[in-house]
Amino acid sequence: ADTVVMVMGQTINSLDLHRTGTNRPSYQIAVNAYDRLVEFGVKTLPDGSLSYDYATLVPGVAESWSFSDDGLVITFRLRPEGKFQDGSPITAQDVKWSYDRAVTVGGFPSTQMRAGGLESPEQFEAVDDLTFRVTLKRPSKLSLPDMAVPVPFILNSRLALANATADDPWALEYVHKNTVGSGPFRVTRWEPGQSLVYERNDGYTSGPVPQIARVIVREVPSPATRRALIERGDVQMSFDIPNKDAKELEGTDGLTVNTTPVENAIYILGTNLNFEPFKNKLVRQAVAWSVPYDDVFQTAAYGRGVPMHGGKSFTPETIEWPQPFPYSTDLDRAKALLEEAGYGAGFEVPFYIDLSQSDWMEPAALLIQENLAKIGISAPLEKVPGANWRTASLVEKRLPLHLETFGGWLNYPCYYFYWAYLEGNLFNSANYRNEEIEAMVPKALHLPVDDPEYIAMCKRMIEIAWDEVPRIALWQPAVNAAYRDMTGYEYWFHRQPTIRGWKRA
Amino acid sequence: MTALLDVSDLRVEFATRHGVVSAVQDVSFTLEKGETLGVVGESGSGKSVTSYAVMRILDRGGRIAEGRVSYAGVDLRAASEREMGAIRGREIGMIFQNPRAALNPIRKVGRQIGDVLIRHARATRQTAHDRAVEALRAVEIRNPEARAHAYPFELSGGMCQRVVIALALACDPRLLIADEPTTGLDVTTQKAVMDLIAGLTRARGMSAILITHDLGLAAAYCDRIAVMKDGQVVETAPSAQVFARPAHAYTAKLMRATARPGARLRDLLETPKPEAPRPAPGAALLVVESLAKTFADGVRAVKGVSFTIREGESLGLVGESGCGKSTTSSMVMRLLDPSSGRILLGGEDIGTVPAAHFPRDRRRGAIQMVFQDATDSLNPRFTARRAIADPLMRLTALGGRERAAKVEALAEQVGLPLHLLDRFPHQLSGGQKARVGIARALATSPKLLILDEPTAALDVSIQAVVLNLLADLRAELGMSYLFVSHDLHVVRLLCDRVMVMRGGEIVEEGDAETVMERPAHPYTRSLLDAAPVPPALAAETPLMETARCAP
Amino acid sequence: MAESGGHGVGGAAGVMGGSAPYARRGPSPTALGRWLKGERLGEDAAIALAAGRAAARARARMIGRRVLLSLPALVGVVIVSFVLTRALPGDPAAYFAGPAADAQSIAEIRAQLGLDRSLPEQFLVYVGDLLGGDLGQSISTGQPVLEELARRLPASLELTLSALILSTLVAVPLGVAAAARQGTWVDHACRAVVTAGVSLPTFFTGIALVYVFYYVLGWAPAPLGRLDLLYFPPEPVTGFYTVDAVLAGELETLRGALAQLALPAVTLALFTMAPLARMARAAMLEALGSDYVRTARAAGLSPTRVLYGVAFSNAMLPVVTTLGMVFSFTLGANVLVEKVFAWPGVGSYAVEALVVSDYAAVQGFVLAMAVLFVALNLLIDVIYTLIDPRTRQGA
Amino acid sequence: MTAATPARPTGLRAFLAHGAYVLRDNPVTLIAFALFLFIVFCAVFGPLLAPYDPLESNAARALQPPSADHWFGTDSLGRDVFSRVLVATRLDLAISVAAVALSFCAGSAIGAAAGYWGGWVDAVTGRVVDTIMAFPLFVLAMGIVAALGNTVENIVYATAIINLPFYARVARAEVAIRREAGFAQAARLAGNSDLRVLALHIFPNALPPMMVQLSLNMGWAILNAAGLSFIGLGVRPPTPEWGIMVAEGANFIVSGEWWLAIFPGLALMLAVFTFNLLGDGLRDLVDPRRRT
Ligand SMILES: Nc1ncnc2c1ncn2[C@@H]1O[C@H](COP(=O)(O)OP(=O)(O)OP(=O)(O)O)[C@@H](O)[C@H]1O
Ligand SMILES: Nc1ncnc2c1ncn2[C@@H]1O[C@H](COP(=O)(O)OP(=O)(O)OP(=O)(O)O)[C@@H](O)[C@H]1O
Ligand SMILES: [Mg+2]
Ligand SMILES: [Mg+2]
Ligand code: NI
Repeated sequence: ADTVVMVMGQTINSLDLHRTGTNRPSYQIAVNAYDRLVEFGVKTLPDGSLSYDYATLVPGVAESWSFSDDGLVITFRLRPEGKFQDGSPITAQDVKWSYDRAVTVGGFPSTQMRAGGLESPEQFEAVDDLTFRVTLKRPSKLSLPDMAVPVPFILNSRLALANATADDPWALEYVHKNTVGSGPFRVTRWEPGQSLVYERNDGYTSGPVPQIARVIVREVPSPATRRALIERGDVQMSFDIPNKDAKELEGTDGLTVNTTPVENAIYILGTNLNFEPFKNKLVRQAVAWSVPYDDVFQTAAYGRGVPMHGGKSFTPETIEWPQPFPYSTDLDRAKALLEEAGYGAGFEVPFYIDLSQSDWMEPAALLIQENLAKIGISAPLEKVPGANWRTASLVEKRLPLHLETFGGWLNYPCYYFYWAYLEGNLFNSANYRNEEIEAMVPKALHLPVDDPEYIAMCKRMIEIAWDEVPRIALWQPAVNAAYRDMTGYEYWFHRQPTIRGWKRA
Repeated sequence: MTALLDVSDLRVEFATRHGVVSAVQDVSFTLEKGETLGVVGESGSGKSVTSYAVMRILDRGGRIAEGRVSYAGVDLRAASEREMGAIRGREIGMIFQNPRAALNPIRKVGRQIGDVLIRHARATRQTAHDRAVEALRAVEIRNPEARAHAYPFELSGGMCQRVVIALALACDPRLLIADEPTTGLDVTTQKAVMDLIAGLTRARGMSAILITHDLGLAAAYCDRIAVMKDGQVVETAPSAQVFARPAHAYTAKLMRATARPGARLRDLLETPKPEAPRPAPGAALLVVESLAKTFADGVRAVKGVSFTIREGESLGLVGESGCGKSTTSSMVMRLLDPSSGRILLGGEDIGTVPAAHFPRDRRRGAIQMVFQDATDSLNPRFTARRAIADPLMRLTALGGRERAAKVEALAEQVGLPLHLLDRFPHQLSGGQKARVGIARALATSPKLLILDEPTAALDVSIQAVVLNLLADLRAELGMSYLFVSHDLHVVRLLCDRVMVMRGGEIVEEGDAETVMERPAHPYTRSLLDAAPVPPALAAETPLMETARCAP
Repeated sequence: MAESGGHGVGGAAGVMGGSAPYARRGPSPTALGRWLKGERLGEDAAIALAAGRAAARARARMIGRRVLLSLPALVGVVIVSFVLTRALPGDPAAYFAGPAADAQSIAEIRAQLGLDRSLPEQFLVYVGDLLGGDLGQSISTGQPVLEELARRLPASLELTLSALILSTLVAVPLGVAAAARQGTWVDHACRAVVTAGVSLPTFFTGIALVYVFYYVLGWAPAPLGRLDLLYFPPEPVTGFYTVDAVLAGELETLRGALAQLALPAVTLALFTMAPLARMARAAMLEALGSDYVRTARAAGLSPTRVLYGVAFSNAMLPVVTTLGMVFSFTLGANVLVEKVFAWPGVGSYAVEALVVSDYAAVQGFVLAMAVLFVALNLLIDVIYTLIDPRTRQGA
Repeated sequence: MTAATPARPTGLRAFLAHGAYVLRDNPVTLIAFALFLFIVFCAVFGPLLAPYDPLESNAARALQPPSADHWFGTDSLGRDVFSRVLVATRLDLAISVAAVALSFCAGSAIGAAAGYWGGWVDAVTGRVVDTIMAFPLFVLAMGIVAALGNTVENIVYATAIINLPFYARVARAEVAIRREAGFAQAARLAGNSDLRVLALHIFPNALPPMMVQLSLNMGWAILNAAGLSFIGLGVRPPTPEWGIMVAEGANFIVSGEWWLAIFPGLALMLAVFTFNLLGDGLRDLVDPRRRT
């Protein structure tokens, strides 16, 4: 009994996060089979469950690190005993190759690296076998945390290069199917669409050797089947279960249900400013006042997560993010606002949701649709298939009224605003533009959190977001996991199962 | 001496959607050892049902409601299914109409015979094949060893019938029941098969029941004849006696209606009528010159035939199945495009108009046709009225009311009661359907009527009426006929001239009487020889000794 | 009861349609026509035809002709699937660029996937690859499509085949029983039962079965694909776990595989019973009403022999045809069942691929199914010629 | 056959009498027709009879088991399942009827032409039909709906396209065997052009066997729409439709909310069942030979 069987609904489509087309569920390979220079710590939440700790960074492959006085150079000292899974030592050359790879392959990995100011290979330098140096263009509070996200994982460069070709200098093909890391687990079997097996790396050097020897991941597309499996005890862990199951399974004998709100994430109702009526702030506010928040939270989220409505004042007191928006359900007020905006007769707007997220989007949309109808806005529902959703909502940003979600890996309000409120940025699906925010965010991004100017700017940004409401917060989602006969489940911001701390009871 | 088969007061009932109907009632007859009994009667008179009842192989829903059937003293009604199984095939063999369909299509014929031999312990698995070949040899199949390995579809109809006979006789039954064994076979084949059956039964001292609606056949091969009508046996008597002195009016009617040498069209009818005058032939109406048809798959169905039909003339076209009669008539009809040759109608070459365009041609109405199978030629979804009106609608300019009147006039002309006009084909009898078909053909007042075996599917009494009707119509309307048939007696009744066709060529042509009496071509002679000749009726000529009659 | 004869057969193929005139031409129409018209073959020609050599040659020709005839359909499939996938909404480049990708990285990916070229160009490239035996690479699973299909196809085939075997074992006797007792309650009950089976959406049946037999009763193993975790897949020979387990002599694994197979196979079997039973009934009725059955009865063959030896063997011919249709239909339709039972087959693969506009995967899947369909029909044709001598006369 | 029964009923009366006969003849057909009438009744009057607004949600009464108030319980948004099932009848019936009507018209036209003219018409249509058949049909439907967007019309089109080959095949076969039939020849002699012979004489006679296909496909069309819903490509919410209700409800079975899937499932099954059984009855009804 040192094996855990886990079920999940999605497919792992690559073992290499850097590869083009690698999907989200595959990030767990980078988390479990690889290490980073530094990692986030783990803390115990008030309810006794475990969560990653954004505030602490602990050694990973690096045993220590230091900043230059101007904050532009970070020097890492690698563990001298550090070994890859094949037994070869971890060197600064490996780290540099890995970082070079992350910023060069393009796509998401490079974008994420850029967020921390890590943009080109010239910034990385292997000083000697155990010393690695990163030079930044400007100091930023994002840089170090960005090295702890799944992207800059450290690969065994010799092994990778041995399998590289002229066409494929980064060995994308090889790493796609093989793990060449130093992480606590190695992937010993992978059948895409079916299963994946992790075996413990007994020679793990970047931290304590895990307690469990094997984790078998089974992909089970049907949520009903997944629920039956965990309920009957045929598997130990069901990861990312629907809110409804989480609510109902809670209290089942022998079963632990863990629900943790996802930091820096909100489910929102987006009102696209390309759509004429939504150009008017009053209309957006009217929509915000018309959403049946409580019903939505109870019905679509089954009360899992944190409500994001009913804030007392339109002026934020803290820069905590996310915090409840100052709206609640008030149809009279909504109607009045519409009158004022000159849309007393109402209008029609198509309401888009994503087919692959219909578990929460559909009930939420239906309830919102019902209330919108009450203030004269008719919003026929359109379901967009998964492949089209990204393009339509985020790339082309052409959905007039829609549901969206965004959660920043780096837990700062400014980081959220950067992605979601700056014109042209990916998650600004509402095509929102506000000069003040445009000016503040780039500055705020790199300021330390305790800087008074930073606090003032963040408060102002939040205030604008509340007043202008291009994105109407519905609630803060939670990630649910149900497990039995095991302990050590940790919540992580990347919403992937992080198995190194798991223990069989 | 007790009879081999004794059937008394037999009644067979069928459970149908209209409730229980009795198909056969009060049927009694006996059959002595070595005797051949003919059962004749029109379609639906219960001939088959009676024989099935004897074998206890009635269809689902049928049961013997009353009566006694005893075979060699065994009560077949009381016999268990097991006992019947032993009797069927071993004691009583049976032959059916349509030999090809009567054989299991996916089993080699030798094996099928072997199955029966094994079933009745006449052979073991090892000897089955050899015994089957013997059985095939007994029915005079050439090269029986090879034939045993053939599937039914690889054999001709005549050969299939021989196989069926071999199957029925394989276990040396004492009684053979043959249910219309030659229907659907060519005259020449028919004769060969009948001679074979007669020879075998005689040689083996078997009794036989021959079911047929061909009186000539029955007279030629049977000792006694039972005449059936509406599920009852109306008369049983020795063959000669039946013909000489039919006791029952129905028998007389049947005899009379059978086409035979020496009889004239009117003789076939119950109530004599003056003979219809044959119009004197006029100018050439249809001239066919070296007409040939080669089908896409290379079959040369018609190899260049030429003939002329004059106005008011009736030309007969006879020949065996597959000789190209229908192909020729289809081309003349302009339903089929000839490969070469000319078809001149009233001097105009209609052969050049593609068949696909001919329906819209002004001359379409001038050539019409009466089809072989009246049932098949009527649209099942059209009432009789609509069927007759169809050509009027398409080819004439008549208005609705005139058309309705014309339809009724046509119906009257062909003797179709008006109340039948609103029936669908399946609600009409065979004769009535034939009348609908004729009325339809007459609707456009054609100059040339092609009759493709119009009476082949009809009972003799109806055939007699229809033939007379056709003769009357010709006299009345002065049409020309191209009459296609393989029944020489019928052709002689209706036609002025006859052409004999063989393998796509015309081998003999001439005046009907001349060809019949003094055939020039050996093939014509063999055709004539093969046709069973019913004895002349008492009223006409003294009873002829039926030479071919089995002892 | 009003179902018999040819027309019944025409409609009776059920979901799968009629007597398959397109798929199966059997003997050449004119030859058959002539045979139906009662034309006899020359005696010596008949003997020659019976000879095995000629028959074999005719069969080879027939197969050759069928292969040629199916080529246009395959070409059609290639074109239509290409057009259809391109018509799918959504931009795979944007989708696969992943979260937080900007316009530039999307463009990079587009170029990488070759999607920046014009459609005709893309098509030529696709056809070129295809001729070289390359089905491309699935972007969603990151595996070569060919490899993936090769791995998943046996799973689908194993499921479909077992379902069909099961279904045939139940449906054909039901159909025969219904025909033998035509018009009685047995007949109507058979009809009601098989119709009920085909009336339920497969995914619903599947989930209901899982609920009852796994969740409530605990008789069935967890619906986790082809084999419980306790077992390791047997040495792949055929790719069918059951067969491979037998070959490897691992009876435990065989039991495991069978246990996993049971529920999905039953689900599919329920769905496929109706056309088979319908066809079996109609064909049986036709055979029972035929002249040759009457001959067999008159010849004294025992009722069992008549029913099974004569009528049944003839009635199986159209059933075989239906079976082929049902098979290919089921292969396409088990998409939903695979999803419910986490069955790692090609169906679930295709669905996932389709939803994310994974061109290569969808095209590869469709092509594979089309080839399978053609091969299957060919196989059925060959089986048909083997059991039906009438089709052997060739051209 | 009685020869001279006076004055047979004609036209509609005859048809009705025939219908009555067909129903009496076969209990299964009788049941099927009764069910069919019931379904049509629900489709027509369902929205009037529904006790609740099928779209009105009420979070307070979500997921209630069947009770006197809510016969079929309520769904996760608190909508009345009974009302939704009832109201869905119309849409489901419309989808299947429309899809089947479309593919029937197109398919039988293609098939009839192929069967009648043969030659290159047959070759071309045959290849087209082969191509459709060679596709895994359900996946083809998915592809079409995904490509065109999941609207009711597109579901109908997709279903029609994948059903088309069956009609084409049956029509081709049935027309081909009647092409040279006596009555077709007679019709040509009567001056009917090929098109008329095909459309007015041959095709109507090919109808009875096609009726069976028709009814089977009606059922299949509903199942197909349900399957598309299960994949997520079905009718758009919140429109009530059986397939989507079963598909969504299926996920609730394991958690004990069986009524969400069972009731729409039963409705679906009943409809498909009815359509399937209806086929033989329909065939008997349009077959004049069965009139007496
Ligand atoms: N299976 C059946 N169900 C109901 N009635 C039947 C059945 N078989 C025969 N009959 C009826 O029994 C009667 C006699 O039929 P039978 O087949 O014996 O006639 P037949 O004299 O052999 O005619 P034919 O010369 O056409 O073969 C007919 O009226 C027929 O309708
Ligand atoms: N469409 C066709 N394609 C190929 N061969 C044909 C076709 N129609 C007829 N044949 C062949 O042409 C020959 C003559 O056929 P046809 O129908 O004219 O004979 P028939 O004299 O009318 O025979 P029956 O007395 O049986 O009606 C036969 O060998 C037949 O098989
Ligand atoms: Mg008979
Ligand atoms: Mg002919
Ligand atoms: Ni019936």
